[in-house]
Amino acid sequence: MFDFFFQLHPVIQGLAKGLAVIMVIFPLAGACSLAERKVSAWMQGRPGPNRAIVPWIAWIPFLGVFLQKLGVFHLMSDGGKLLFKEEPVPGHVNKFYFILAPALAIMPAFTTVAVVPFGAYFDAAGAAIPLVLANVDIGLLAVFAVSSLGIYSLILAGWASNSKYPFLGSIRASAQLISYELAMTMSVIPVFLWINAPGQPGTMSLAKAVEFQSLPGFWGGSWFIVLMPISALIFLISLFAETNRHPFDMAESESDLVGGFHTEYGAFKWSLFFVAEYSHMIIGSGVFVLLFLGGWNPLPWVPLSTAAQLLGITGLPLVVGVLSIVIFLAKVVAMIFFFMWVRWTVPRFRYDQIMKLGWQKLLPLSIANLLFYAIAIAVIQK
Amino acid sequence: MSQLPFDPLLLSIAAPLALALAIALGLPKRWSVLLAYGAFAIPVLMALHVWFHFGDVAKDHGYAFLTRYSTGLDGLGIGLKLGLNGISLPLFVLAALVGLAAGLYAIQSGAERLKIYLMLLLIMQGGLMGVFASVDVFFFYFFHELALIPTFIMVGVWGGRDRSYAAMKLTIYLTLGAMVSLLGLIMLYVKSGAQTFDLIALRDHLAAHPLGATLQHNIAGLLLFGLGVLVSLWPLHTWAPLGYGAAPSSAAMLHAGVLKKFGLYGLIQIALPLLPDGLAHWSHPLAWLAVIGNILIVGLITIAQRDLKQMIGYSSVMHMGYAFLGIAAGGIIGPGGVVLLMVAHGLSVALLFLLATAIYHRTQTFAMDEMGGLAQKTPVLAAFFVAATLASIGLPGFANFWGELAIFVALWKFSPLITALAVAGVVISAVYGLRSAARVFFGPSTEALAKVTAARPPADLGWPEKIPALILLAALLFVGFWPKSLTGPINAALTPAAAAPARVVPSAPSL
Amino acid sequence: MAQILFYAFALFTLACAVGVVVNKNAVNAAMCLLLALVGVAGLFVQLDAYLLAFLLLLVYAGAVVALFLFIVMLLDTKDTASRGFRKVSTFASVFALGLLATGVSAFALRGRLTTPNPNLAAAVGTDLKHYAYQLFTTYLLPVQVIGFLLLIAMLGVIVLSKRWEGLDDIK
Amino acid sequence: MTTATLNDYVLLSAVLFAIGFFGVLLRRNTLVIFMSLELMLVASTLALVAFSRFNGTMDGNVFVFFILTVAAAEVAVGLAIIVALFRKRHTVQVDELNTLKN
Amino acid sequence: MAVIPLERKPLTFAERTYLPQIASGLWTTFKHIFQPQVTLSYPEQRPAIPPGYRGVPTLVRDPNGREKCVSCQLCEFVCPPKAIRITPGEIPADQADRAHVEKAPQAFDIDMLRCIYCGLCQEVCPEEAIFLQNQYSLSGYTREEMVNHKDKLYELGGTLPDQHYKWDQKKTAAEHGNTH
Amino acid sequence: MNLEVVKLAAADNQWGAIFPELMLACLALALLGLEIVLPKKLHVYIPDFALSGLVGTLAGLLFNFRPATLGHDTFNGLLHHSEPGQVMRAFFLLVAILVCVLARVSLAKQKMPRIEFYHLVLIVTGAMMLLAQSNHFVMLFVALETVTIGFYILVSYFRTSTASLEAGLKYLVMGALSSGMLLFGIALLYGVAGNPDLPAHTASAMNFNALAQFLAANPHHFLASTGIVLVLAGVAFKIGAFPFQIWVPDVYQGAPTPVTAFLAVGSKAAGFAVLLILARDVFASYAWLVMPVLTAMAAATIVFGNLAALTQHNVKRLIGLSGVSHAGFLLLGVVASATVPMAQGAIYFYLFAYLIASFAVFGVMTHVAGANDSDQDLDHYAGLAKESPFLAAVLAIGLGSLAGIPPLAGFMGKLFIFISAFQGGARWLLALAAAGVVISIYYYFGWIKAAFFEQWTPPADTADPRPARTPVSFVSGLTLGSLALASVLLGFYQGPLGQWLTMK
Repeated sequence: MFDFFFQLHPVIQGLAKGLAVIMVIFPLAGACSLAERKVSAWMQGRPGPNRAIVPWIAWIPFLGVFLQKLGVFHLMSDGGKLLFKEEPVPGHVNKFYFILAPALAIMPAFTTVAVVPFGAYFDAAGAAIPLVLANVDIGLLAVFAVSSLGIYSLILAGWASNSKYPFLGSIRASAQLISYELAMTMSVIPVFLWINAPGQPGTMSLAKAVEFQSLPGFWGGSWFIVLMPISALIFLISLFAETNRHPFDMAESESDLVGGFHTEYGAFKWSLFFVAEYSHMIIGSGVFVLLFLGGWNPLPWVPLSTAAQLLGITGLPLVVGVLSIVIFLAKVVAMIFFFMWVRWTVPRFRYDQIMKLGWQKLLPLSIANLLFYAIAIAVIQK
Repeated sequence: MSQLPFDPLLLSIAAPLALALAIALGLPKRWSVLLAYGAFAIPVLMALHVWFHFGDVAKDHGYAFLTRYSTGLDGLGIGLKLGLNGISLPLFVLAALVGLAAGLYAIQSGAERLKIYLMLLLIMQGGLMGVFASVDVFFFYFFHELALIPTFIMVGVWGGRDRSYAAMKLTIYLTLGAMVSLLGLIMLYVKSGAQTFDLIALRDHLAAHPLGATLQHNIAGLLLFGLGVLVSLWPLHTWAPLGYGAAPSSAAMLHAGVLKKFGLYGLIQIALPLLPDGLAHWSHPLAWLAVIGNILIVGLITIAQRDLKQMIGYSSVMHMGYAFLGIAAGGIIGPGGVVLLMVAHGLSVALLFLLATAIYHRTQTFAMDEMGGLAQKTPVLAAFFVAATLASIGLPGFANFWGELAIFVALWKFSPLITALAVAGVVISAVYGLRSAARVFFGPSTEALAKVTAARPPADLGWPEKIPALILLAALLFVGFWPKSLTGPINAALTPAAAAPARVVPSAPSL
Repeated sequence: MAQILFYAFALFTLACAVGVVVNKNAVNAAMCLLLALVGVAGLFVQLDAYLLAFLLLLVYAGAVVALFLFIVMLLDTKDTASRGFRKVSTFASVFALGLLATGVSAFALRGRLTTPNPNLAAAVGTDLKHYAYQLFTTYLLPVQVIGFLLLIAMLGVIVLSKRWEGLDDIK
Repeated sequence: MTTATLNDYVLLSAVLFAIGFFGVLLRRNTLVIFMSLELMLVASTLALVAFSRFNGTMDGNVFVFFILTVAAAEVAVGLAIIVALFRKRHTVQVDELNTLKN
Repeated sequence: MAVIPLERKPLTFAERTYLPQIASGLWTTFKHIFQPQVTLSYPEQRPAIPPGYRGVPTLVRDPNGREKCVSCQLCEFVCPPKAIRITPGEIPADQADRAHVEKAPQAFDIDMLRCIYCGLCQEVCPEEAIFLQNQYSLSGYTREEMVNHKDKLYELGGTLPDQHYKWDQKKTAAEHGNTH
Repeated sequence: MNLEVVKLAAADNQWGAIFPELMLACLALALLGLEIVLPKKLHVYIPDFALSGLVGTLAGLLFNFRPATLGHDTFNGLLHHSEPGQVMRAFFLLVAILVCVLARVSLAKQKMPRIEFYHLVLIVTGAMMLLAQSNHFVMLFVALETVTIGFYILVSYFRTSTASLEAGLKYLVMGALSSGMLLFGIALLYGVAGNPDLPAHTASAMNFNALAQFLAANPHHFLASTGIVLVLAGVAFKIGAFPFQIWVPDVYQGAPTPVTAFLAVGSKAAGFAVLLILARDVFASYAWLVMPVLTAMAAATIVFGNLAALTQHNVKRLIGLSGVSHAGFLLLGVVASATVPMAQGAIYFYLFAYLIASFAVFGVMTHVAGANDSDQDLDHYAGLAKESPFLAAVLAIGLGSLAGIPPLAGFMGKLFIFISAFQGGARWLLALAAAGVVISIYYYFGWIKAAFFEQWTPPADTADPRPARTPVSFVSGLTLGSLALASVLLGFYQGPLGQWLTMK
């Protein structure tokens, strides 16, 4: 079906994949920003953006009004505005790094997408083939490694702005990122300990994690969030911190830092930071879904294959693939909703509280958790 | 062997050291002083005992009272082997006697921080006894250094004028000498192939496998240079007068009287039997150096001295010249004479230092120009000093005479010219010796002295000072009138026949 | 293809490394270091050591260089234009360059090793489990020691940077 | 996919090492000196990985783990010292750090 | 004063993890999604203006359609942000019904970019000529547009009933010999 | 990968073989634990706890001096347990004990956290012990770096003092440079020894035994030679040998005095333990390269150390530079050790003598030093003999031993080294060393002179520039006294130690 694709020159293949990523993530990030506005509106008893409409769509009955009420066109007008707005570059900044920083923010965010599987289909033999741009063994480690490079955009943006609030914001943000990386990494190790039972070739592939959540049986089919709730909790909290989301949005912290590291930015460069943040959110949610929420399996103890059998579409890989993508995306969307939900529920931490939480609570907890599961796995597999 | 239930040699080494250790660990002052009498007396008693029995005990290679103690370095051929032969015996006795005199003098001197002073002196004494009692070359060197260290400190702390500079100079020079001679000894040790520092074993080994000529020259060169510095061979002698001038009297007595003889003793005991060719190779330069440098130049410098203690120091440097001549002359008589001279000089120079300090206590000065006429007030002191001076000049009736005579006899064979020059040195020594006696004790009293004596009228030699002086003087006269008591064993040790067949050496299991 | 990639990465790495050394501005130097590390990571990938490549990014690029950048910015030290380098005479620099050239050419000429056929040697760096087994069996002791190393490093940083108060009462 | 030879890698790492070395010798800013030191370490890891790949043994690759850890610890301690020193002296230039002179 | 120490119950473990509280908070916010919206779709729906609302300051006329302001400039002096600027002018003698009023503003500008709606001008006005009424929506495309001139002010203010007719009484008094 | 193989490999980790190191590690962790658990009042006793733990470990080690693993490899060949290794273990434990004793005196004058210091000392000691027994480059590197990084922290521990921090930075830069060289050398050796196209190539190319075999089969390989030189350079830094000695005076001056002692004795000894293993066993077939390099290094080190020490007034710099010259003497022994079996024993003896003497001197230094730890001038010793004769005596004995004056232990050490050097044929080096000894007398004696001979008259107008001396407590008095006594006794009587050394 996709044979023609694989016959292309690898460079073209790579370009096509890259383009696909950009084409998907950019709008998705935009959609997230819209979702943020809508969700916050709903939670605050407001309708949210619901005005903008393209005239000829307005003529479509019902749908036009629905789309208008949903605020879809605000997204487009926002994008248009940001693209065509004047690009302010203050006179006191270090121009090179000032311009480089937003680009640096985007790069790791987009690169990580390559190793996150977003669906699966079954080949003739019944084996699940994950849909992923680059199915590398390193999987999760690659995500961590590349996303850790995102810190440079923060640092450089803050420093290049040559102004105190951005600098403070960038220092806070980067220290926070580094601090929570530890707990995050520690928290996922139990999952991979579980997956990499002795005697099998080792892997850190995310698709493998999903595969393990599709096994038959009570323990096999349960998602890792059931098996390892603490891990999931730590990962989730760290994820909030890593994406600089509320209640960890120290980087922005409007009340004390004006606008955080991007105070001096405006227009498209500013929007790039947000695209990066939202793509981090998307990918983080994706990883969380893959690791702890069963990936593309519709329900706990109901793997995709069973669902396909029930629906009678086992023989149609394309349909199964689309189904899996839909399931996966639904979960991701739910996660993103959760992000926003939390934003309007929990107040922002103080900076010292964040550091305390990261180093004194989560890190020991994740280590204890790791120890517990290491021992438990050793006992089980004895 | 001896009839004693213990090893007299070890005891004479250990007793002073043990007391020193006890003082270091905090023995009260009264006990320290009381025990110090004993600690200084024990070596003398032992030495006398050994001397009396030397003739009738069994000997191995000429060594009597042999014992060996392991210190854990048997693998290297190092062990504390004690014993005495005809050469070391007189010096052993000398060390004990001078040590006693110095010790007694120190106790009565009432020096500042007497305890520590005594401790250092005791270490010196123990080291000295060890130097002459050890048969092991390593320990021979080791004990020398042990005795040397307190000298530095005593000069530095209790010394007189320029003590800091003097101590520094003394240390550097002596360390240089010790280091070079150590290199020589190591070379000897390694190159002999015997893998031992045991002198007897080395002798046996080298008798069987003599060293090559070049090697002998090199080793002997190193030893001569190193030991030469220690014995104040001209032109590296400058530390000696300076050091003695600054040193407190007991330290000067022990060092000039006994410790300085280490170098000569080493040459006779080690270099002579082990490196005969090497020593012969260097004998002419050595002789010329000694006669021109030590005897004539230093002798003339001595005459020019105004400071009594410095003068004694220079005179001792000069007398060492005779000793070098004796070694250069070789044979039996030469070295034998040197041994005799060493004993005699040790006694006389110690006596001189003692008396010089006694004079200082009465005049508050060492400058001879400021003294005079002391003989009327202190006749006994004057008598002692004159006697000591005469002894050091080499008047017959004192031990020095026999030593110098033997050396001249041997030297005549070696080189008449040098002999002539050396004899001229005796005249020089007579000049400064007699002149100093005259200056200090006779003639009119100077104003400066008058002032001092007015403040504190000088008393004559009291018993605490008299006893050490008497011991030394008696020994001088004893040897002077009965040299045979020493020459017998010395000759026996120096004759090649001394290398008697080996006998089983009884050894104590371990220290 | 692979050859071209190698040369591209190699040249990139070297250029960035030179950038580290010659850049007067410490921030630029740090960024050059970052890029050089990315280049090395690319070379690691070509050597089939994916894990190490990503670890290099994770540890070095993600944390170490970030720390550098942090400190550079925090201290805000400006190398004045003429004083970026130690005062070295022309002679010394020529000598150093000569040394560099000699060393490298010696390596190039005399240090030639025959390249073992890479296909014969198993690509040992690819399988993650290899690393884990090695680390937890053969090299278990060094791993433990490294743990203590990290502990003392952490402790040391705390001692050196924390504001200590109330130290009077402990004796 | 390796077609570059072992020599290429060794030479590359040697040059990288040399560049780092000269950085240490020539620069005055302690921070840059430190970066150059890291370059040297990275050069060593590159050599190790290359050797490991071509020799077919794991030791080199595993060693890199240790090196990375050590380097991270070293940097942390070093920067802590530099910062503490900067607070006192307000400089990071090596030739201005001259408290210790006899 | 007696100090009563307040005994606080120590937090339970669950409380210390904050998770139950967070969960309940989440539940609260989640519930709000489904609660009816409390906002108005403004341009279409207008808020009900309560009595006593202080909107845009305006000038009013008396029921006879006469200008009440006598340009005493008290409001100009009292205005904290200095939003009011009055140019006083004589009243031409030919206006008979205002004959006793000496002055009227030639120009009366309120800069609405400055106005802070404090109401001091209304408070201070001796003539009860300036009122903050229920106008709340004021917009314009330029800065100039945001300055309300006299005619605009009167247009906004309209006429308010007046019980005093101060100047009429004054006029009557004057006509009656100016006695009190 | 087969599970059974893994189990076998894991079973080869004989933790019992490194029991002393484990003890230290646990002790170190226990210190931190105690700091958390104990009330602040009782924190005073934590150093005592560390000290008694160390003494216990040492006692245990001596009691079980010949464990079953002696002579075997453990941890899959990472460690090799040998008698010299046991001796070095005891050595490092002794060093740690003494450092802790000094630290109690020295830290009392500073407002710094205490417990962490002991923790660091314990960890560094454990790493040193492993270093001396390592048989594999990975182990060597890891242990070495643990030691080095520990020292970075320790050197800059008095962070309120600029000098300490500067010293730390200097040590850090030089240390990292040398680690880099060591590492590149290791990489080269690994690469060459594992190359399948060379004879006797080996799969475990970082193992010393395998490497030695490989080197023997390829005696003149260029890359291997380069690697060896680089590795030697890395080790030379630790011992402060000539081209890598430039950090020594500054770092010794700036570091806290106990750390200076630790550096001077512990770090140096660790370096020599490694150097002995490498030069004698591993690189034996490259003696054509190693020995000339070491010889040149030794000569330059002796000359530099002694000449540079002559002009010093700060005693810490002085003892640092004298330490450089001691490294030169020890290198002399290493050079000799290629051919003379006794040299190894001589080096160990020298190290022990150096330990005792150095710590005696450092102990006195900590008592004489004031709050400004890096400012310890010779003038501060004026009148010491009068005011505290005990300290002065210990100082004299320590310095005498360092200078190599009989009858002190230092002399015996020098003697053994000289004998073995002579047997090894290094004549000119030996002559140089003898000259060095004579020069060294000058500055050591200058120090003694300052303490003993100078009369101290306090200046009338200004305050006494000498810092207040710390009174000698019972523990430090006992320690210093026994060090001095040991220095003397070891000079007279070497006993079983001497037997062991000379039987080599």
